[in-house]
Amino acid sequence: MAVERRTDFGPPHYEKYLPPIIKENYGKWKYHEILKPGVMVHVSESGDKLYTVRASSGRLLSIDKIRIYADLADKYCGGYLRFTSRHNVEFLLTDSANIDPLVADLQKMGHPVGGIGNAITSIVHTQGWVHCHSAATDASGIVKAVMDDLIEYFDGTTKLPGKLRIALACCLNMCGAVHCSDIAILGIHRRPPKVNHETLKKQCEIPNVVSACPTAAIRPAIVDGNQSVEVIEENCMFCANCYTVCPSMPLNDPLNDGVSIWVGGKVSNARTEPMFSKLAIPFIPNNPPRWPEVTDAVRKLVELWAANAHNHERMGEWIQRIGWPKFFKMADIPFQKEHIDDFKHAGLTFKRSTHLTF
Amino acid sequence: MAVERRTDFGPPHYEKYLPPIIKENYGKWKYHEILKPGVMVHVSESGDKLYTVRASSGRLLSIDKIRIYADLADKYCGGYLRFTSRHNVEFLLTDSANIDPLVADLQKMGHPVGGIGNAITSIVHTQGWVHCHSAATDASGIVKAVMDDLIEYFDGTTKLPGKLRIALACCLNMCGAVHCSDIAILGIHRRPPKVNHETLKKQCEIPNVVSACPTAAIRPAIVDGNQSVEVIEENCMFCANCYTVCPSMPLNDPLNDGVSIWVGGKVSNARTEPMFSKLAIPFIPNNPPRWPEVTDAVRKLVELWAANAHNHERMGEWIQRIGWPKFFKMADIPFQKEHIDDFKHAGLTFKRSTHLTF
Amino acid sequence: MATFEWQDVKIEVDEDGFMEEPDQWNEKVALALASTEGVNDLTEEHWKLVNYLRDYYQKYGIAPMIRKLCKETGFPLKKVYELFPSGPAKGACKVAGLAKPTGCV
Amino acid sequence: MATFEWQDVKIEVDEDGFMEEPDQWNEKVALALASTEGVNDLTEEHWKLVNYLRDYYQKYGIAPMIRKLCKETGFPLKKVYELFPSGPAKGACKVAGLAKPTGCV
Amino acid sequence: MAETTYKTPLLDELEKGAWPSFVKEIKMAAKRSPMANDLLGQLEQSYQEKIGHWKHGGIVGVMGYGGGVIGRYSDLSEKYPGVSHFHTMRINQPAGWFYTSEALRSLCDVWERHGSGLTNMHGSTGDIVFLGTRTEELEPIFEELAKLDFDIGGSGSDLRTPSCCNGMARCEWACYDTMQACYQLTQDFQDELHRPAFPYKFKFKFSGCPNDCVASIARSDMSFIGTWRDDIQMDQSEVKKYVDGGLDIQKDVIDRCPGKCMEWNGKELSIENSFCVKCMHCINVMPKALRPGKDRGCTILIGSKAPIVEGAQLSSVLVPFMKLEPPYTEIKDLIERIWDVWCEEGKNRERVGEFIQRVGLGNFLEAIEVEPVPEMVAHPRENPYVFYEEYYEDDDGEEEEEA
Amino acid sequence: MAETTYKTPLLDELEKGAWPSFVKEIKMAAKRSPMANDLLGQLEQSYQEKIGHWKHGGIVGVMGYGGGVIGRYSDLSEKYPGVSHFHTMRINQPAGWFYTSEALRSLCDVWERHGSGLTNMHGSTGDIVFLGTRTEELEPIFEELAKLDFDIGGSGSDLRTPSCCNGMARCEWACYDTMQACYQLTQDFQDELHRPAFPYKFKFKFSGCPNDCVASIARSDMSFIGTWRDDIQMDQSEVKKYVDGGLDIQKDVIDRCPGKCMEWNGKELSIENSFCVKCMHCINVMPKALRPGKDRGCTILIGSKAPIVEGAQLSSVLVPFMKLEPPYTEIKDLIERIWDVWCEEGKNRERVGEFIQRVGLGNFLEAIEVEPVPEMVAHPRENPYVFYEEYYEDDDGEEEEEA
Ligand code: SRM
Ligand code: SRM
Ligand code: SRM
Ligand code: SRM
Ligand code: SF4
Ligand code: SF4
Ligand code: SF4
Ligand code: SF4
Ligand code: SF4
Ligand code: SF4
Ligand code: SF4
Ligand code: SF4
Repeated sequence: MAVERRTDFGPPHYEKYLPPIIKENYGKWKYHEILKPGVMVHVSESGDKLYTVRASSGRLLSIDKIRIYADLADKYCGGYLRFTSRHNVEFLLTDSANIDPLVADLQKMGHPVGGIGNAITSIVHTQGWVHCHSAATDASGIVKAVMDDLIEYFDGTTKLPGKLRIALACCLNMCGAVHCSDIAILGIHRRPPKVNHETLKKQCEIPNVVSACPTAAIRPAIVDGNQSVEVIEENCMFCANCYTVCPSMPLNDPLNDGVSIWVGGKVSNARTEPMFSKLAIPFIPNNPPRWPEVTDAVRKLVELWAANAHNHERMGEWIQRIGWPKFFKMADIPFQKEHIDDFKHAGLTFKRSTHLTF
Repeated sequence: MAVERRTDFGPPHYEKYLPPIIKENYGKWKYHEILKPGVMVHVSESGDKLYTVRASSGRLLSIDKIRIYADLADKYCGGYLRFTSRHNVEFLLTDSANIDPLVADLQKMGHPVGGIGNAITSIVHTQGWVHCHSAATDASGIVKAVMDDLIEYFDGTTKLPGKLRIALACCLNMCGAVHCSDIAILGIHRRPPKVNHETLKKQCEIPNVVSACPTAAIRPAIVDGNQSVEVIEENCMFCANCYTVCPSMPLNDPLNDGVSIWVGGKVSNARTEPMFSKLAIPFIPNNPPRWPEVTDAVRKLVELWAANAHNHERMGEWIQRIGWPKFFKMADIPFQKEHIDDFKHAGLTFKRSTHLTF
Repeated sequence: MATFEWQDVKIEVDEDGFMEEPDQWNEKVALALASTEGVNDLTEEHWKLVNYLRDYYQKYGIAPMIRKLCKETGFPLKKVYELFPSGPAKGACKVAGLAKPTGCV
Repeated sequence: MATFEWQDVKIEVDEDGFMEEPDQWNEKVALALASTEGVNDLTEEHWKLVNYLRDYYQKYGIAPMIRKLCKETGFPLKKVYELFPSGPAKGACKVAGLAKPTGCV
Repeated sequence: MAETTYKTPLLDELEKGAWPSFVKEIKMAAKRSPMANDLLGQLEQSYQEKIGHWKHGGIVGVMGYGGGVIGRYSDLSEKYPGVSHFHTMRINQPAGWFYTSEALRSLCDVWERHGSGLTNMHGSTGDIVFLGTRTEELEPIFEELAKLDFDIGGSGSDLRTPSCCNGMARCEWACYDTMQACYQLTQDFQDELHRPAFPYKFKFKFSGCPNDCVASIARSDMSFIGTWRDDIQMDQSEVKKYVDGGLDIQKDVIDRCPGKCMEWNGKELSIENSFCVKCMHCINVMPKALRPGKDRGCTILIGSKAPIVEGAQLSSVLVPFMKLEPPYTEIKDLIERIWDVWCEEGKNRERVGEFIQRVGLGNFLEAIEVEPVPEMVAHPRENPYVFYEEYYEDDDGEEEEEA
Repeated sequence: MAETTYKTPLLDELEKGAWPSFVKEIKMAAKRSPMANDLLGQLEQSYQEKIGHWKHGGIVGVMGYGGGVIGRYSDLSEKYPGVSHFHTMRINQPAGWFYTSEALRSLCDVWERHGSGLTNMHGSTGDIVFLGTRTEELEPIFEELAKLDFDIGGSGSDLRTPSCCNGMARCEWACYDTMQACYQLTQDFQDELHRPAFPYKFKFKFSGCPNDCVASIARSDMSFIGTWRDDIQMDQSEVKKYVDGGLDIQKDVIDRCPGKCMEWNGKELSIENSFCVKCMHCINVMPKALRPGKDRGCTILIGSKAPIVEGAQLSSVLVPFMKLEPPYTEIKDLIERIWDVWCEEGKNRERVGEFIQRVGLGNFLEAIEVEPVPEMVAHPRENPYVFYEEYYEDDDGEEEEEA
């Protein structure tokens, strides 16, 4: 019998959580200014000023830490705070005198303040080995290692020509925005699924398994008397979508999993239209706990862009301006077969003009 | 038994046909200037000058006319002439005094001089009802009607902002460059093939017929005891490729054949990369002998472009600058379902940003 | 893998309570599994749903999409949740002895 | 459609001389058709080609691509043109009683 | 509960450095929670072995709902019993991710009682993610959350938890009320959110302007992006101040304008607004001087998604401009028509963007009763493969409707 | 020969107007040729009925060749016996379409003796098209043409008649000798041209510079487009003259430069050549002032074609820069490698561009032994569906070559 209880009431109304200054000036903000790294002020038509202090949260938070945030909010801003679409925490102040003490407290407890304006903000990322069955790499570990290395660009120590957004997804499902990021780190498998023919029929819906494969590498088959599937290995590009629908087709593999690096995506409509990220480095092996090859590669890309881009020029816009051949040369990345698209619309990525530089 | 005779000797060597001034200045031309409509001079590093007079040939030429050309060439330029990649005839003069008389002779015999520089030159076209089994419309007739109407843009009477290239193909095989023309006129069928089941197996190779269909609308079938094929009519988009490989699947149909108009293609790499033409007017019925709806539509497009384009701006570059929504509004063409791509790469033609004007 | 016992039924189930050996399904097993879903009795309506699921699965090798299930059984989705409070995927499919769904139902 | 007669052979052919009723093909017909291609005698080599074409056509419903034909018969293309001066498509296929090729051979 | 103290030399490396350490967080939670402690152990093993230790899938939930909980079991449950069950609950965040300290504390209290004490603030879709609990805790958690007015979010083939930028709450550029729209549509579609009945997941994301701060164009099946139809509001004296302050207005603003519609004569900025594509760039650079126009609304786009199966997509324009205001009737009607068509014709695990590519945008528009407009395409078709839908029959010469 | 005089009211309409009239041409020929006369009759009927009257296909030719003649039969041969056979012959034009009056006359004489007297000067591929003759005339025509040194062109699945722009003969921008290259490769591949043995047609077109006056990038399986690697040659005084003469150099040249690499300081033009994409625009506008650099060669592109079957394609970069000079060994080797792979693996009626898309450009490059370079792509892949070709096996940990 269905338990009779309250359902479908939805999320709490946001108004309950808005500080008075926001309620009063809702929809009446006039402009904003960045005061210093991680600190900005929004000025209302009424003249009211709302100060925001943004700090990295790290995203994976214990309740202990959340309670500390709550305490800070109580101490400095009437208990009001929010999180951003990129997992930073923001304290909403009305008294500018509280800014510096709050920043100091945050920094002391290891939560750097920054990420506003032309900066590198937190990495949007996913679960990795912490929670997901699909992960070809860890998420939190790489993010931590990369951001430790790039902290100067988050906290404003080193200036940048524009915004640079990094994202990480631990598998091709891309639970995040890696397909449209200035720099994307993507976990990848590199060997075909190992089919467990004994359990497959019991655990999986064969027609769904077959249709899950983007490259039609799977067909139904009887193996050792079991209804199962077979994988045409040369058609498999290791996307793991078969595994998503069928536990009997695992791809995780410590020897062959790793990450690839992508560049030049963006989401905003500012200046250029949104763009997908493109493959820069096809493969780097997993090297926990600090993935030094990955942090190196990312830093090099950041530095290259920072040194060469015009003002407000995102990674992809810069590369568009100089052209991919120059990018590969400057980044000292060998151009390989893997860089050339060979999926459905591949032909549309070929260079169909003589517009070349030498 | 094989007849023993001379084969595989290839085309005659071009040198035989080059006027002395060209032989002497081969590869040494320095610059050119357009002297007046249809007349230009090329100046060599040596100071030599080669005058070119270009006239429309009409392409479909009787030997009588060719002999007249030969006579003119003898009369004015030592017997040297050439044809261009767009079917115009060019007389190659060294004596500038001969230009005007030659132009006068050409004009008198109904071969207008022009097509050089920012002009509309001859229409690249195909066979139509004059020679091809596939034709959904005639070629020469429309070309004649359209160029009669646009003559002012060929002979220099009316100036244009840039080059404008028109092409016509009488069926989707596109024996020409209609897929990359500023304005393209394309013959189209609009009903599925009528399969002749009795002859099909005898005349056609069924596997080839099936694989000829771009939209997989054809499958093998036994019809009235005959090995044949069946057409899934809602998957057929009337391309006639089945007919190309199989006489038993005719599509020609006086009631439903006609033409479509395409705009904005280009071939040169000047400024922008080469572009495909895009659908502007999905269908105009065949209306011989002068296809007035087609000539009207083409003229309107030419005038619209001429009135609005910047210098050196090709049709497609102009539309790119103003955007397709404005183009449809200005051209007063209703935007319809047919304009939206639905073939393989369709998704890539959708507007994937908020870059819109209102 | 765990063993699940209910009355005289004894079957192997996974962590989610889905059968490890769907071949062993029978009506008694269905009753047994239902008990884990807060359903103590399988009414005619329950069976209609269960049988539809089994038939469909046997025919197509997959579970039907929800929309189809509702249409073909005539039960609105609300009703399905009344019959199996944990829903068609977790509840009804489990009782029907289907493979654990991965998206559709 | 026209009627083509040679010795006691009498068949219907199209303008290009291809058989209208390929079912009626036999070795005599092949000889008859060969005569129209400037081939007066069908040698063993001619037959090798003709038979290969027929077998392939019967098996796959299409004529083989030239490259394949050369590879499988061992004849270089030059040789094929020696045997059938008007070439594999117009000459050999016609003699072999195949449908008129539209591209491949 | 007996608790092992794991040696975690690899993870310990990740306590170092300037960035907040998730390892520290787990360790903090582990002090109190054996689940968090065993997570630490298992994770260290993953770091040693370079492979995850979670089993495939898991299907658990709360009564009456078909989604919102991701089942997860360890494949080393004997060794790490604390994570034998380690389900996540997705809690529908308040629009804009605003909280009071009190609200946060009460959420923490629930999670302390019934879970690992670990969270994600927030998940990629926007939910509060409660990371790690046992099947038997799900109902109690839900009960306690309900008291706090927090409901569960989406998972599976349902409407996923919508999210939005902070919009009018703290941004001068919001062209419609993102938080209200997000809240209201979430409320109105509770059934679709909790009871999966779609062919696959469906996401809404709301951004107040083309900067798209919730990445809606890349990550939601339906993207609502604020925009305006009239002229950019300008304060010439503020423009002047930016220039005087050192802004290279020609190079950094005008030359970068995709509409190529700005001019600076040394004193005044002029904009040919009919060519402005509302990209936000000039406004972004000079927030004190320029503002979006006053006739505001949103562009609705459809279909973005991650790569699997047919390749990643960005959303594409469906409605070039619409006012997005209470009671949201027009938009709700449109959404329902879309769902009807997609649910009826969509294949299992086919996102709406893939569905549209398969059936053709033209056919899709016809089915949802939206007129085609050129704003929907980057350009008209280039191939001549047109499915003309009517032709004349020989016999009667009358036009027949086909297909 | 008994000859009907047809009433052609519709066609007569097309004798009017300023453009040369093909009807007049046919009528002129009809005075002498019953074939041309019957063409007139049949064409008038087509105009009346709005449908062509040619039968499908036809397969005729000259001995020893498999291509070069398009067979054509009327479906009204009783009514118009003159066009019962109406085959076209494709005659390989001289490179650059240069003729002497004498050469033209002798061609006309052959065609007067054996055909309709109608031609196309020229066909779209570039051939001299002899329009309309009978099967029995083919051999005699070929024999007479041979005496004049004119050979037959391509048709069917062979190398099609190559064509080229007039290049160095009359153009200051030719970056390599198009006519020589065209002539030489045509000669060297006579066998491939006359004896179809490819999966489908294959076309070469040669343009001397990126203006591409033979549309090679759109219409040839292999496009040879001249370009240069060093700096554009400039004559500053001539630039000045253009400007003084009224050229708006900023708006019409600099702002339109796709490399965004030009600057005009009021006196001098400067070009940052490392960003110049060799588009020709500035040179086109100021031919007296600017010229391509001195280190010249060509870009080789592959794969363009009309829409059928997989959709139209423009050619794509295969070799960013190559000197194209006698003895053309390097390019001939490359062509042969391409043909080998395509002939071996290509499907029936699969153009090389479609073939490359099917097997993947990366695999194709490997097969033809060409190194991938970033110039070949507009951008690297966006989807993560990478066919990594090696992986480690569990047991031995050694890298294995797959696929
Ligand atoms: C004679 C011819 C080549 C041949 O060997 O036959 C030729 C000759 C010249 N072309 Fe061309 N082009 C010729 C077909 C083409 C084509 C091919 C076509 O139209 O099918 C193109 C590509 C068209 C396209 O993009 O769709 C072509 C794109 C150009 C361009 C680039 C125009 C642009 O802005 O896109 C130039 C440069 C210019 O005119 O500024 C050019 C420039 C020239 C120059 C000025 C080159 C020179 O210095 O001699 C020649 C005379 C110009 C003129 O006609 O205005 N030629 N030219 C062809 C004459 C065709 C005709 O009878 O009208
Ligand atoms: C938790 C979360 C990642 C995170 O750490 O933040 C997540 C985690 C999973 N996602 Fe996701 N997705 C999450 C946001 C996304 C997003 C981003 C977004 O919503 O903005 C995307 C890309 C956008 C999109 O929808 O396309 C995303 C695209 C996928 C896909 C690919 C779907 C596709 O159409 O290509 C899958 C595969 C599937 O659905 O079978 C997937 C599947 C999964 C599963 C359920 C794994 C699976 O194969 O069944 C993951 C469960 C992990 C675990 O055990 O905790 N997840 N997933 C995110 C949800 C948190 C939240 O509710 O706030
Ligand atoms: C707080 C937040 C919205 C929220 O509701 O959570 C936000 C807030 C603001 N964004 Fe954003 N953006 C936020 C995520 C985004 C995203 C989404 C993302 O990164 O996943 C984007 C799209 C990124 C992309 O294109 O890949 C985004 C693209 C922008 C842009 C366009 C930047 C560009 O040049 O492409 C601007 C304009 C600017 O900064 O000049 C902008 C501007 C702003 C302003 C200045 C708007 C305002 O007046 O308040 C806010 C502070 C700026 C800052 O952080 O520099 N915001 N902004 C998000 C903060 C994320 C964080 O913690 O770092
Ligand atoms: C005569 C000519 C048109 C003209 O009036 O100029 C022509 C005429 C025919 N073409 Fe073509 N094509 C002609 C140049 C072209 C071109 C243009 C070019 O070569 O630059 C193209 C587009 C470029 C290309 O190759 O893709 C072209 C693309 C086609 C196609 C489509 C091929 C494709 O891959 O999509 C077909 C269909 C086929 O091959 O089965 C075709 C087929 C045909 C056939 C043989 C009809 C058929 O279905 O078998 C036509 C014979 C007409 C007749 O009875 O006279 N023709 N054909 C051109 C050859 C004259 C010459 O040799 O100079
Ligand atoms: S990206 Fe892949 S591995 Fe990571 S959370 Fe999403 S589904 Fe799991
Ligand atoms: S991993 Fe992807 S490509 Fe490989 S078989 Fe599975 S679904 Fe297909
Ligand atoms: S375009 Fe079509 S109809 Fe016209 S000549 Fe070519 S194949 Fe024939
Ligand atoms: S006309 Fe084209 S789409 Fe229609 S059946 Fe024939 S090949 Fe297929
Ligand atoms: S999307 Fe626009 S309105 Fe929303 S926060 Fe970002 S800049 Fe402000
Ligand atoms: S919003 Fe963008 S397009 Fe519009 S004027 Fe400003 S920079 Fe130009
Ligand atoms: S392609 Fe270049 S070299 Fe050849 S004629 Fe045209 S402009 Fe001159
Ligand atoms: S050739 Fe083109 S890209 Fe190069 S400088 Fe001139 S206009 Fe610019």
